[in-house]
Order: sequence, then C-alpha cells, then structure tokens
Amino acid sequence: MSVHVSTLQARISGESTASSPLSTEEYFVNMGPQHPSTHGVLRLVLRLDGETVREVVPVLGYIHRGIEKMGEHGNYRQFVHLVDRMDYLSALANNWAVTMVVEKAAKMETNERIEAIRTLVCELQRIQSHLLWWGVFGMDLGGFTPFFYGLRDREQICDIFEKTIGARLTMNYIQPGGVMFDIHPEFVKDVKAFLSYLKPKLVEYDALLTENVIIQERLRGIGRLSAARAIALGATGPVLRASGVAHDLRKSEPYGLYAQVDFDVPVGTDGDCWDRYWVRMEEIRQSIRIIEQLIDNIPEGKTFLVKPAAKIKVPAGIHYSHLETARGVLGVLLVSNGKESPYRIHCRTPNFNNLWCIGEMATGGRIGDLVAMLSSIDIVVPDIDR
Amino acid sequence: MDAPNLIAAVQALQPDATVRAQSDRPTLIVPAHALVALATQLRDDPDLRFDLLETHTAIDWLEEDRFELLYLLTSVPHGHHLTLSVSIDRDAPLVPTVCQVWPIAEWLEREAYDLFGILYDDHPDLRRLFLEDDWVGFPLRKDYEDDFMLERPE
Amino acid sequence: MSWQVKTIAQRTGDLLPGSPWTAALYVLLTILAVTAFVTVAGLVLIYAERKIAAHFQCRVGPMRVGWHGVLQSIADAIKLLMKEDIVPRDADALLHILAPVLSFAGMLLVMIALPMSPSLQVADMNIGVLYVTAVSGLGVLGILLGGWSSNNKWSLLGAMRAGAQIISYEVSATLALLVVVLFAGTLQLSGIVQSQDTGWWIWRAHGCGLVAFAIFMIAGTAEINRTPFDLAEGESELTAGFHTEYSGLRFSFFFLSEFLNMFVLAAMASTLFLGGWMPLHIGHFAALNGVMDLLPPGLWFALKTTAIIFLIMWFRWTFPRLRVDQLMRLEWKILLPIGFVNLFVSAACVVTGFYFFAR
Amino acid sequence: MSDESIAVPELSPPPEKHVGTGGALAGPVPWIDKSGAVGGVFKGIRSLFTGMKITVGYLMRPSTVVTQQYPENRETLKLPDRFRAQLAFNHDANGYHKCTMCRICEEACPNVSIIITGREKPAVSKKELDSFVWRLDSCTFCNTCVIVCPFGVLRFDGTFESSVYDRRLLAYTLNEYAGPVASVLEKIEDPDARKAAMEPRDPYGGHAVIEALIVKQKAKKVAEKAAREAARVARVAAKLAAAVPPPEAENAG
Repeated sequence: MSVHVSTLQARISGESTASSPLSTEEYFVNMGPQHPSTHGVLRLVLRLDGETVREVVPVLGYIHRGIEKMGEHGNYRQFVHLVDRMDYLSALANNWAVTMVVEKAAKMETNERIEAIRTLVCELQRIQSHLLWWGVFGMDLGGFTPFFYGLRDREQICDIFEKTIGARLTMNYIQPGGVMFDIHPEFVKDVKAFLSYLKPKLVEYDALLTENVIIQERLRGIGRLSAARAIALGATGPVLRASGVAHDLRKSEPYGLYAQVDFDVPVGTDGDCWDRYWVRMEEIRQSIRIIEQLIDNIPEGKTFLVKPAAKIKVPAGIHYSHLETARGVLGVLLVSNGKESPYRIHCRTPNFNNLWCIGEMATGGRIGDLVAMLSSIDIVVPDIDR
Repeated sequence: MDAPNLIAAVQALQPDATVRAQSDRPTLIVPAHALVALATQLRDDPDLRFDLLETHTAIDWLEEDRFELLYLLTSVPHGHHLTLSVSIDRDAPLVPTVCQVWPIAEWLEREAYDLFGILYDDHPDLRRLFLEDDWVGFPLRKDYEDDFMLERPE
Repeated sequence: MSWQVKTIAQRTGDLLPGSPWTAALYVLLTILAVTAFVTVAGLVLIYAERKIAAHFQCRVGPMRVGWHGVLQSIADAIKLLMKEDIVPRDADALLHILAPVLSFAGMLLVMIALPMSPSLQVADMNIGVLYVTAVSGLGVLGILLGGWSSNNKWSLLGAMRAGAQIISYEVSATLALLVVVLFAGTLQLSGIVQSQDTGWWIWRAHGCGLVAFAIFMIAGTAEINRTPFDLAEGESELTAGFHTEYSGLRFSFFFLSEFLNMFVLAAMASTLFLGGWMPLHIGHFAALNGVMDLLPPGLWFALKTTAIIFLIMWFRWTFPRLRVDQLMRLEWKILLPIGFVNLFVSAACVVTGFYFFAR
Repeated sequence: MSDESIAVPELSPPPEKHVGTGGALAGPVPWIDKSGAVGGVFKGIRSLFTGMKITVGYLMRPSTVVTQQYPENRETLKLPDRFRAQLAFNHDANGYHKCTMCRICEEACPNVSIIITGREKPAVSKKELDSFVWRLDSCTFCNTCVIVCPFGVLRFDGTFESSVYDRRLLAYTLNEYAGPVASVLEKIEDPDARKAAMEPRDPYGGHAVIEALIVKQKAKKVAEKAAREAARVARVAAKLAAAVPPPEAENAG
C-alpha cells in the first residue's frame, strides 16, 4: 500500500534547516497544552530559530470528547445540548445550527416570533463573544486592563441571558420547534439599556486599544492571509472577511430574520491581524444595528408551535445546513436512517478550519507575533477538538 | 446556479457521476479514481468555482460494508453548493487525497483517518489528528469497541 | 538655608574611635533596618500594585485578609515561604539557587546609596551615580542565570530577552543620568540633591531635563522589566519567562526584587530629576521656599517616589507589550539618538551657563 | 481620528451597501497615519495618553467597581427566577405531586441523570412513584426534562449553593413521599389512609437507589456484552468466509 501513516514524533524530529549565516541551531518547543495564550488545551509544537518561528505544528485532541460519537447514541433533542460545549462562546448559534438542520429535515414549522428571538439572542451572543475576544486579545498582547473591561461588559449580556434563559454559558435554549422559554418580560428593556451602555464603551475600547500606537504597530502587516489563500485554507468568519472576502451566511443565505434587517458585512483589505481586529470591532457595531432594528419589533406568537416531543423522527438521508457563528461557518451534517437517533452527525466547526491557517500565517514571524495571530483567529479549543 | 443546472454542469465534466438520492443538497456520486481530476475541474471552472471545501467526512455504512466519503463544497463567488460522495470498500478504505486541490483537506482527511481509518493516497502528513499515535481502532466506526466505552444505563 | 547631610556611615565613623562596640551595634541595627525596610516596602508595593491595578480595572482587589486586604501580602509571603522549593532535575542546582540571591543582592546594594533625607542615607559615595548604575546591573546577572540554569527553553528565551533588553536600555538610562550629572557637576547623590536647592533639574534645564527624564523613565521601565517592556516575563508569550521554574522562597526573591527595583527606579528618578528630598524651591524666592521647607525632606522624597511609582503602575495597567524587535528599535533608533543629542545640548547649556538659576 | 470618535458616541457610519458575496467593502479604519514622521510620532504618543486617561478615569471613580463580595452579599444577591441550578419537584399546597412515572423525562435525559423507581407494592394505584432520583453530579442543566414533562411536575430553581462533602449526597430524591399522584390522593377521603399511602423520602437518599440499581444492572450488562461479542465474532467469521475465494478461482489464479 502506498499510504504511509506518520506519527507526531516523526513529524517533529526533522533536521535543522537553519539558513542564517550565523550558524544558529533550531529547536522545538512546546507551546501548550498548558500555556496562557493557547486559550485552553491547544498544543503548538514550534520550530524556533531564536525568536523566529520557522514552523508551527498544531497538536489537537486534548479536549476531544467524541461529541459526534455521543450524538449517535442519543436522540436529536439530546444532541442540541451537546453542541453547547463545542464553541461555548457561541452556544446559542451552535444550538441553532443543530435546530436548523433538524427542523429542515423533519419539516418542523416555526413562527416569526421564534425566529426573531433566535436572531436577537444570537446577535447578543455575537457581541458577547467578540467582547470576550477583545479582552483576551488585549491580554495576549500584554495589556491586562482590556481583559477586565471586556469581561465586565460581557457579563451584562450574560446577565440578560440568565434572566431569559436561566444559564450563562451552555444554554440549550434554541430547540427544534421553538425556543425553550419565551423572553423575559424585562428582556427588551434590559437589552436597550445594555446597548445604550455599550455604545460609549465601544468608543472607550477604541481609545484604549484600537487607537493605541503599540497595538497598531504590533498588528500591522502581521499574519497576512490573502483572500485566495484564506478560502483555500477553509477559513470562514472574521478571519476570511478580514482577507477581503465578504462571505457571510447571514447575507448570502439569510436564515432567521436576517433577511429583514439592514446591516453591513465589514471586510478587511490586507488580511493581517489588524484587519481581523478591526473586522471584529466593526461586527460588534453591526450586531448592535441588527438588535436595534429587531428589539422593538418582536412579533407576537408562541414559542413552541406544538408541545415539544422528546423524540423527533427525521426522514432518511443526508441533511446539511450551516450558519454564521461569531467565528465563522458552523455546519451540521446529519445522516439519518429514519430512526430516532442520528446515524451519523458531523459538525463542521469554524475554529477547526481557522486554526489551520496558523501554520501558514505564523511561519517567519516571532513568538510575540504568533500569540497575536493565534488570538486574532479567536479560537475556542473545544470547538476544534469537539 | 440552481441545483439541476449544477448537476448537469458537473455531469458534463464527469459523465460517470450519478445523482445521490436522499440528500437535501445537490449530491453526486463520483468514482474514487475520478475524484481528484473532477475536484480540480470543479475548483477551476469559472462557472463553478468551488473554492471552499466546507467540510469532508465519512459515513460508515456497516450494513452495506462501505464507507461513504462526503465532500461538501461551496463556491464563495457564486454562492452555490455541491456535495460529492465517494463510496469505498470498508475493508480497503483507500482513496486519493484532495490536499492539492483544497489545502484544508489535509486536516479534514487526517480527521477522517483518525476517526474512521480511511487511508488517503499521497497525503503529505497522514497521522492521527485527535487521538494519540498509538491508539488502537477507529472510534467513529460503527463496530468500534474498547474497554473504556461507557454504555447508556437502561 | 543649607542642608546638613549626615549619612549613617558617617555617624558610624564618628562613633568608631570612641566606642567600637556601639559602632558595631549601629552597623547591625542599620543592616536590620535596611532588611526590614526592603521587606516592608516590598509587601506594601505589592499590595499597592494589586489595589491600584484592581481599581484601574473596575475591581476591588484583595479584600479578605485584614481590613480591605491589607494583610494580603503577608499572607502571600507566608504561603510562598511554606511552599515546596523546587529545583528541576536537570537544572544547574547551584546557579538555580544563586540566581535569585544575585538578583536580590543587586537591588539591596543600590538601596544603601539612596538619599531618602539629609539624615537618612546609609552611605554617600562620591561616585554615587556610577555606583548605582554599576550595581543595579547585577540584577540582570540574576535574571540571566535564572533563565539559563532552569534548563527550560521558555526560561532561556525570557532570560535572553531580558539580557538584551536591560543591556540595551542601560545605555539610554546612563545617557539620561549623565545630563543631570553634567548640570549638577557631581556624581555624589547627595550633591545632586543639594544642587537642586534652587529648582529641580526637570524644569531648570530648558527641556533637556524633561527629555532626559522621559528617556530615563522609559529606559528605567524597560530595565525593571515592567509592561510595556515586560518581555522577559511576557506571560502570554513565554508563560513566565525567566522564573518559569521557580517556586516558593526563590520565586518570592525574584518577585520582591522586581518590585523593589521599581522603588529604586522611582527613587533614582526623583533624586535626579525631581530633587529627591529637596522641597520645591524656585530660585531664591525665600517666601515660597520657606513654605515648602515646612514639610520635612523625608516626606518630599516619599511623595515624589510614590508619584513616580504610581506612574509606572499606570503604564503597566494601560499599555500592551511591545514586540522584541520593536523594543530594540525603540532603544537603538529612537531613544539613543535622542539621548545623545540631548546630552550634547545639555553640555552646551552647562558650558554657557544657559539654564535657570545658574550659579 | 481619536477626537472625533470620543466626542460622538455614535455608531460608525455604515460603509456602502453590501453587494452579495464576493464584493468587498472597506470601512473607516482608525489608523494612525504615520506618513508625516514627526506628526505620526506625536499622534502615537497622544494615543498612549488617551489610553492612560481612560484607565485613570476608572481609578478615580470607585463607583465603577463591579466586583461583588459573594458570601457577604447573600442577602442582596438575587438570582433570576429562571436560573437553572437545581431540579425540583412541584408539590402542591397539600404536598402532593403529579408524577405518574411515565418516564418520559428519564428517557429524554441526555446523560441519565434521572432515575425513577416505582414502588414494589403500590398502595392505591397500579403504578406509584417510589423515588425520583436526580443526579446533580452528572446533570448538565439542559432543561429538557422540564419541557418534555407532560404534567408539569419538574422545575428548575435557583438554589445554587449545592456543595456537599460527599459526592454521593449529590443524588437527590426529589419527591417528598413515595406514593400515588395528587389526583388519586385527593380522592381518598380518610386522612389516615392518605397518610398511609404516602411514605416520606429523604432528599439526600438517592445514592441508595442508584447503588441498588447498579448491582441489578451489572449482571445484565455482562450477559449483554457476551452476546454482542459473540455476534461480532460471527460477523467477522462470515466476512472471512466470504472473503476467501472459492477453490476454483484460487486454482485459476
């Protein structure tokens, strides 16, 4: 057989290819699995030449829980709560992705109110996720204070979710056939109060970090990814859009109520860390626009058209649908054989594909750049390992 | 391009491709040997331009003794979708790699190797992705069992 | 008004002929006092840093141990003392143990030269500035040794960064010091302080002092490895840099010397540029000077040092970190040329007597 | 740039309309223009001072502190009423519940955190609840049991301080009594007979139920595993038999 199966050991025991006139020695160093800026248990094996990164070999699987295998053993409704734990910062979007494919396959109906609530909470969560990213980004670049500001404001969204949903992180809120609870009576008021609180804060964020000369120096021209390479490497979400490709499923294949709202897709030009930073900051503003258009116009209606059944039957076949989380395209592939539990369920997670770009981005940069790039991709490790 | 046109266009490129029933997206069954050539054409054809391999995974049809490999393609410029389906023998799961066409396939194929044991011919770096290198067995196969698997209590 | 400087060393010298045992006791007490001061100042600084950082970040910081957490540092110190002291198996044990001691010793030796008030200075060398510059260089030796002996690649990277950084910025810091030395005409620290009895060098030198002060602050912040120049630790890049493998007591030595280096930097900056313990005097306006003299000189020193420490903390909790090549660029391409030009301009000022209240 | 954005806390003006996928649009970027070297340096330095102004602004206003001192603020701490912290049984005013032991929640639970046992000797009706055991240690608080329950027996409440010293105590028995449902109990006229039908349950007693269950299931599992292994061996054997070519083909090759 012509196929050769390799191992990690073989992969990282290559010969030194130092090309510097000063005979420097390259060495491998493990960044992670326990490292402050790998955002969880990601391990990157770096081939370094002094401070310069020659090669990045990501080693995944430290938090692989076999969500896909677990999905095969439960029914469709039970799978929804498992995907909360993939990209825990976009738990609602993950719920929605599964819900969307199940609803499409099982031909379940929803009404405008359900879709409006889903759109609203997902956009809130996009802001929440980007706020956390902003804080962590600042911290990865060495500034501690943004982390606390970002988290402080994110907490307010968590509080809003807590009131309506009863959970802050893993919510299991969007269910096939509806949403688990109706919005809290104070939801509209809280969201409006939050938005008017957040807008001046965004200006503050810009003054603290965006316009800081150190940040701009550190991000400009770092980790460039051209549009063609970004697509070829499978990047989606802000990473792809920063490279100048306006690929946003909310626009190109509107789901929920995105077709009814007016918003723009921020797009970068160079695909460097700065563009990725700026695209996310701008996405927060666009999400605010979406929420402002929807918050006063939530239609009346039920939150479950029919009493939710514990088991859902999905006709046999392959079903796939995807949506845009805060990090990119999340697709759920459902293979049904007509029974109560899926025959095979596969999640196309945005972080998995986005992380793949780090190998191309980081080569030739410095360790500090690598941290900035990793942070600008905004990875959530459980989403990679599933 | 809408689904019938798309299928017709792809079948013009590869006459052996047949439509797979029971799929909500246009899905074509492609013989394994024709995969790479077709993939290259799909990516480069100006009307099709399937430049994004959205995902790639396998399905273990234990009863039929085959693996079905799915390649979910998206065209970012045109906004249309296509799924390629390749069936391979379960006992000799060998298929040519599409790494040269879509670089992201390198990881997706490693994942499929890791979890299903599908071997990719010419893959530059075929090794386990999630599990350790010395793991025995391929967990997403339907007949996979190991001593630590928990079963759902009744 | 003339200031009578009498250092502890001089007083010991006075005692020595009459009663050598009293002198010895005096020396012993001084050593104890310096040690106590170092420890207490370290704990206070750590507490202050935590509290100030917390309030910068909309938090409250330690609140549990004592009133508003004032005893938190002591609790932490006790915790660190009781922790297991780990020397990695493949580390160079001797150097690993020596490194924090060196780092601490460097800081402690600078401490004795600091003029805190006319009567509170351990030793007043006639080459004070040179001594401080030389001895504070010992700190980098500790950091380098610590990173090297840990046998950890991250530590090594951190140590190398620290070495390169501190040695580079030492140049700029020294150039900034030289400006004041030129103006004051002495290397003696108490002499520098007394030369400012008609005004502080930061404003008396037509901007030269201000530029030198800015350079000194930037270079000093880099020398003590604090954000935005904390590349040697760079916790988001190098986990913890040179002290990755340190724990317990030895870690606390590094930690303490880091904080006290901040104190030393602030003390030096206030001594050189803000008049040290010298009250705010403007020329020979006796009325103003008299009012200012009401506050004791020790308090002036404390206030100025505190203000500069606050400034350094403020930097730390606002700015992100520079990258290693930007750090070097800042030093060699920006600070150093400015420093040289500034030095020449100051020299011209001194020669022509073109500064306020020139003697 | 910095002046404008600080003065007006408004959303940045939208760039041009989005034009399908593939079209690029670029918005205003708060980029420090470094074209003029000296001007750029001053802008850069000013940007640093802007940041310092923000942080010191928070230092000067202690009212912006958001930290809560948890155990001290127990009285004022109010969790939202929907907060999912602990599964609870809805008992009515008389202390009766409506659980008919239909086991829908048990099946819907994704991680077998609900274990329902029936009384061996029902007092009144055919099926009576003995213990409704809920395992906090494996629960993911997904709320599925609550929404699928046809009788509205379950609810989540916000009692979040659930730490105990022994993890076996994390298996709670939710029903206060073992016995028939509310509608049956209400039909019993005699209060003593009612009381006799109801047997009190210890809320922390769930682990005993689980341990009994484990013993019962172990034997069953061993048998099942053996059966599965036999089936697998048979399948492999059949496959091997099919894979071996018939003798004449072998001769031809």
